Order: sequence, then C-alpha cells, then structure tokens
Amino acid sequence: MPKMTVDPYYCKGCGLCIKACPKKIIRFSEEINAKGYHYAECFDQDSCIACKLCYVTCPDVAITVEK
Amino acid sequence: MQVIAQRPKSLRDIPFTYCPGCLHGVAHRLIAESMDELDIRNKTMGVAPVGCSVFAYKFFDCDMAQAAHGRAPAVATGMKRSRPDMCVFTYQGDGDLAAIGTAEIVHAANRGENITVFFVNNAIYGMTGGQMAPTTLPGMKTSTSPYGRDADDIGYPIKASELLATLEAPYYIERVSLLSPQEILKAKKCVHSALKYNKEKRGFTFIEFISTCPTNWGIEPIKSRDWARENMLKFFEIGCFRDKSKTVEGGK
Amino acid sequence: MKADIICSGFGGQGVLTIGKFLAQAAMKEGKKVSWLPSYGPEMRGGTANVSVIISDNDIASPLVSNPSILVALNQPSLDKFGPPTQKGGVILVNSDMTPNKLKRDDVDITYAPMSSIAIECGSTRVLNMVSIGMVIGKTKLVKYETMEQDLRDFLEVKSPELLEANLKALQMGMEYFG
Amino acid sequence: MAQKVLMKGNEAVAEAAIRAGCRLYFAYPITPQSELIEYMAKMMPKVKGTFIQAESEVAAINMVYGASGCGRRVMTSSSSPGISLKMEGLSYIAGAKLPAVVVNIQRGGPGLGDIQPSQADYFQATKGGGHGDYRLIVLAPNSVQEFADMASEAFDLADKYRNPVMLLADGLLGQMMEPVEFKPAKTEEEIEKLNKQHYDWCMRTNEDGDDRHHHEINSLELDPNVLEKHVLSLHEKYKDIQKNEVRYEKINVKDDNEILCVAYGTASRIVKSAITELQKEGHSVGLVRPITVWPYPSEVIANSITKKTKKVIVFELSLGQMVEDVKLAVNGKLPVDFLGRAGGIVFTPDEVIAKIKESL
Repeated sequence: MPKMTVDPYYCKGCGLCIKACPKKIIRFSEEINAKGYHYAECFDQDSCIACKLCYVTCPDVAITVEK
Repeated sequence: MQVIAQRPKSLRDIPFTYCPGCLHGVAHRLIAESMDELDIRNKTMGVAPVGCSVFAYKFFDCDMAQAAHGRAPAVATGMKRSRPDMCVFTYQGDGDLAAIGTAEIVHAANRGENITVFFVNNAIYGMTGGQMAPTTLPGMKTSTSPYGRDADDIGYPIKASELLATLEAPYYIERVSLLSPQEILKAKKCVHSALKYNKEKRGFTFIEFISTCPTNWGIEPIKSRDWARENMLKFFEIGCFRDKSKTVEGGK
Repeated sequence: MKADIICSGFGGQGVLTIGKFLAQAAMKEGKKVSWLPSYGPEMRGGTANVSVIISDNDIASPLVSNPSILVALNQPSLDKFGPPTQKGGVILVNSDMTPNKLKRDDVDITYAPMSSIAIECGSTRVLNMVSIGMVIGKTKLVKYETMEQDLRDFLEVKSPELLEANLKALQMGMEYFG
Repeated sequence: MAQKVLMKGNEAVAEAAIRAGCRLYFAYPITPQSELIEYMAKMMPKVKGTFIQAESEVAAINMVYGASGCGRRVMTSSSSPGISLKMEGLSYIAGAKLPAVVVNIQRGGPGLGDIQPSQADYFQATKGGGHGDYRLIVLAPNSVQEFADMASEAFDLADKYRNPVMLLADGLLGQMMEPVEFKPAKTEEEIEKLNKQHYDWCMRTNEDGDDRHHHEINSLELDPNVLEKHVLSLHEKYKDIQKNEVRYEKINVKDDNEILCVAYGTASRIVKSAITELQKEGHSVGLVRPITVWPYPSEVIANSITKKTKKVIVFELSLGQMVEDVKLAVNGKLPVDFLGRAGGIVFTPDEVIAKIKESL
C-alpha cells in the first residue's frame, strides 16, 4: 500500500506538495505545528500512488513516501 | 512496505531556516541525495556563502566551512588544494556569486579548480530584504530599484552560466530550473553529474538553479513559480553550456 | 674593522651584484655582513645603488649614509655619494662615464677607465667584476682567492661560457693598482 | 652544522616557512614583498606543495581560510595595501579560530603610498586590524636570521593557539641580504604529524565510520549570548598569550640609563647603532626592543625604568603608533618622547643621536 507522510517538524505549509499531487489527496491540517504553520497532511492514503511528486517538490524535505 | 523517498542521509536533522516555499531546500536535497548516491558523504566538504543560505553549514552532514561574502570559491580552492582527495563544493546565491564574488568565481572557474559550484539564482537579494541583485530582471521592482531595474542605467542582469562558459577550463556548466516537479527531476540528473565529475576529478563544474523568492517578490509560493517561468526563463535560458564529457575522451 | 660600502651606477651595470659578491666573500671569511639595495622603479633605467656593510662586529643599522668605500660607475653616482663619503675614504670611479671630477682632496680617489677595461676583457657586461677586482686590489677587503672561488661556483653552474671573461676582469681590476 | 647563506629577508622567510612544514601558500604580487611570492612559486612545486597566485589579496586570504580549515600549515604574504585587503579574511580566520601565518612587508602609506620601508601598519597589526574583537599574535623581526627563525615560531604559535600570526617586517628587512642559517627542514613524517594535531576540529575525510563528525569552520553566531561567550573564550586565549608569549630584547638596559629607548624591527637596529655611538661618548642609554608587538612587553618596559632614567623615547618609522602602548606601559611615571619618520623614510643613527642628546 503506497503511503505518503509529512513530518510536521519540518513542514512550513507552503502548499507546493498540494499543488504537485496528481491525486489531490493532500491538504493543510487543522492543527498547527510548533512553528505555527498549518502543515500538509494526506487525507486519503488509500488513493496514494507513490508517484513521489510531493517529495520531489517539497522544499523542506519533510515528506517520506513508502510503497 | 518499503520507503522509496525520504530525507537523504547527507542532510542533518535540522529544519531549514528558509521561508515557506523557498526552493533553496530543493537544491539542498538534490545535492544531498547525489552525495548519498555517489557515496561521497564521508569525503565531501562544502562551503556556505553569505546570504539566505548562510546556514547551509548546519544543514549538510559533511564538513562545512562558512565563507566571507563572495569568497566561497577562494575558500573552496584552499580546501581542495589542502585535501585533494576530497570533493569540495560551494553553495552560493546571486549576490554572493555574481556581485561581490565575481572575481573569485571567474578565477576559480578559469583555473579549472576541481570543485562544484551550486549557484542559486532568484533575481533578488533575499536575506537583506529584497534589494536588487546582479540577476534582477530589467524592469523588475525591488527595494533598491523601486521604479524597476533600468538596464540603461545599471546594466542588464548577469548571465553567470554564459559568462563562465566563455572560459576554456570549466568542465561542466548547466542551468536548471526548480520550478516544477518535472524540472526538479531533470535538475537532479545535472546535480548528480556535476558531483560525479567532481568525484572523478574532471575539473570545474557549475550548476545554476533558477529559483524563487516568494517572500521578497511578494508572491505566494505556487504563483511565484509561475512568475519565474514567465519572466526569468525568458532571460535565463535553461540548458547545458558546457559538457566536456561529450567532447573530451575520458574526461579531463 | 668596519667597511661601509656604497656601489652605485646605472641600472643594468650590475652594482647590486658587486655588493652581493663582496658581502658573500666577506661572509665566507667569517665577517658580519649586510646588503641593502635601493629598490623600486629606479632599478630600471635610473641610478641604482646598494649599501654593504662588512664588519668584525654585529651590524646594527644596515644603512650607509657616509660610505668609507664608494664605487661610482657613472656621473650621477659620484655627484650623489661623493660628497658624503667619509674623510679619508676610498672612492673608485669609472672615468669612462664620469667626465666631471669630485672637488675634494680629503679622500683617496681613483679614476679608472673601468668600461674600457671591461671591453678589453671581452664584454661591457663584466664591468662589475672589474670594479670588484679594483675594490680588492685597493682595500684588501676580502681575499682574491675567496672571490675567485665564489665567481667560479656561481658561473660554472649558471653560464660557464662567461667564466673566462669574468675571471680576466676580476684579475685586471685587481692588478690595476699593481 | 648548517651553512650560512646570504639571502634576502623575503626569500629567507619563504625558505624557512617551507622548512617549517608550510605546504600551501597563496598570495598576490606587491612590492616590496614580491621576492617572497617568487621564491614560493619556484620552491613549492619542489616539495609537492601548493602555490597559487590568487586573483587578489582578498582571494588569497580566503584560500588560506579554506586550507587552514583543513588543518594544514598555510601562509600568505603581502605589503601594506594588500594587507589591508586581507583584513576581512583575517577577521574570519580569527573568529573561526584557525591557525595561519601572514607576512607583512610594510611600505609607506596611507593609500598606495610608496614602496619604501615603513612601520605605519602597527595599529592595524596589533589592534586586530579587521572588524570585531580579536587580536593577531604579531612578531616583529629585526634581522634576516630572526625573520627566518620566526617563520617556524609563527607556525608553532598559530597551531598552539589556533590564532592567526603576523610577521610584521618592512621593506628594508624584506629587501636586505644578510647571512642566514636555516633550521633543518621538517620531514614528511613530521609534517604529517603536524597535520594530524588538528584532526579533532578540522575539515577532513571522515574516517570515523558511522560515528560521523560534522566539523564546521565558521565565525557566524546570531545569538548574542552565545557569541559573547565565544568572544570571551577568545579573550581567555589572548590572556594566556599575553602571559606566556611576550618576547623582547634588552640592549644595554642598566641601572645607570639616563634615557630608555623603545623601538622594534628595523627602527631598533638604527637605535642600537646610535646607542653604541653614545656609549663611546660616555652616555648610558638603554633600549627595549619588543619582539612581540602583540602581546606587548609592557611590564618589561615599566621595569626597565630606574631612578636615573629621565625620559623614555620611542622611535618608529611612523608618526607615532607604538608610542601609545609605551605611554600605557610607562603609566605617567616619566615623560614619553618620540621620533618618527613617515612616507618610507628611514631615520639615520645621527638623527636618533640628535634626538636623544636633546634630553641628555
């Protein structure tokens, strides 16, 4: 099962992964992280295809992709 | 389940100090991934510049020096000559490399110094708060070109890759874009090549990244990439300006 | 014993070399020495000079303002360093390039056609060796043998073809005083 | 027994540096130090060392920064205007606690000035020179032999304290030839050992397996509290240097001195000549010659004053830079007088004698 996770420790909520995701399964969280950002999160892991585009585009290297 | 993409080992577990959406982080990751792939982490030293990426010395998990403004190629020269068996790279912004450090970069390139220079071009001074850079586009407004850069008055932006490509010695010079995942994937190949050539001691290698500055441009991250595509790429054409691996047999 | 020497002439006449050979030979004979050139633009074209001190004791100031020995290879050199030369000092003048004499009678001055002697030895380029020979002949500052050996050591490596002319010049300079 | 050779100061210090294990040298030509860079250009390849004629003095000092950050013995040299350009880099080197040796063959200033001997860079050398709260260790030779000996001493001090060391000479010392006897050259094994002494902090290949080191060469610290601690630690080091490394020479310093002179480097030789002449006339004049001008031999000067001393006179080839340090040392106990020449003019023993005689 493909899976993407965002580490809130690194994420600054720039939204580039949301734009990159072809399945549109990433959104900003309700929660804020320690730096005060609404970090990115995947709301539908089942739809993830492990294309890695979110990882590729993330400027804070906050994303891990598994397959 | 298998991890197929995660923070490379050559990055330390420290969050970047860059603004949200700033593409410095992407450039860092491409370098770090290539270091992992080429297995050079244990024998690589980098030089951090002055500018937004001044803290690069904290981020890469290899030995790092922090250089005075513009002097990174000179510092790297000293390091490389001191430890010729190691790979040495510099990481520099446009003010650092193309304004105050113009002499150092030109001469390090001209000597064919066996280092890799990563040059991040976002057409503006970031750390000092959005002043005109040597790469600021004609007509582009910054805090020190409030009426737009007047090329008749202050000259045209410096095309660093083209400039260095007039020299004989450089081994590899390429300008890449970080403006979309697809372009980042292409850029990765170039970064990998540059460090591979470095490892093989082939000579001076240079990668120019076309990047963004959402904060100082005053454009949110996603749109800033569109802005860069429409404006910067017209002036700074993506492409390879030198690759001696294609012209010189067996490298140097 | 303390000799304060100034060698002066046009750039290219080899005055710095005169000083160097004298200092080196004296050093080999156990003396304390210092060699201080005038340097800068005047080394090309204008007048060059070198101050050499040879002494039994440690040398404090390496400056020579009042030479006890002056080698003047041209007119400007004699005009400049002739007057401050010590009373009773030795002055060796290249008369070929010095039409005007020094108006002093309290110094031991010799006017010798050094350039002509050099040409006789084979080349104007050995003018400096003529001068060194004359300094030795006049003052016995260093031994002729020491100088000859230095000259051989230097030229046998660098340009052996010039050795003969230089040795001849050194000898003719020394024998000028009989 | 090593043989004496007649050599220029510029060449002697270069040879001595190579013998001391310096294998990297970066510089830019400038009169009157050019023989130094030329000597290095000729000799470095013979010892498989690195010589680069850099594009500028600024680049050269930054090459030094990089090489020194790798823990190896490295040197640069220049003359006054070029040293000014190096001040940026020196501040970084001092801030990053790196060892390095810089030779300054001083010439007349300010600005481009001229190319004649001068001591007008004293402030710049001894008060830090660049921005920030730091010091250089500054050694001031007064003979070609001492200049050569100081090369290895400078590297040892730089390594010991991880601090830049400046050899403060001048055009006269650079250009003059004197007999010099060199210490034996360090062997490759000895040099390798020297290189290893900095392994715990320098940039190098990671030989520690998975237990990675991450060595940073850096002078940036944005937290003022942390930066203050760093500067304080530098100053602790400077205190140690002041305690342990003061070097000086006393010449004819006696209880019956009427006048005490203070002079360093080239000026001290002229003063020594003058004192010898005055002795012949029956005058007792002493000379303290600082060999380190930072740390400064303040106590030695203070202790050299006796009941008979009427005055302290400072002689410098500048219009009075060291005179301030002498005044601090004398601390108002005696008048401090001064003779100096500027613009590259070297005073003669006669001028010095005349100055001293004013007060006898």
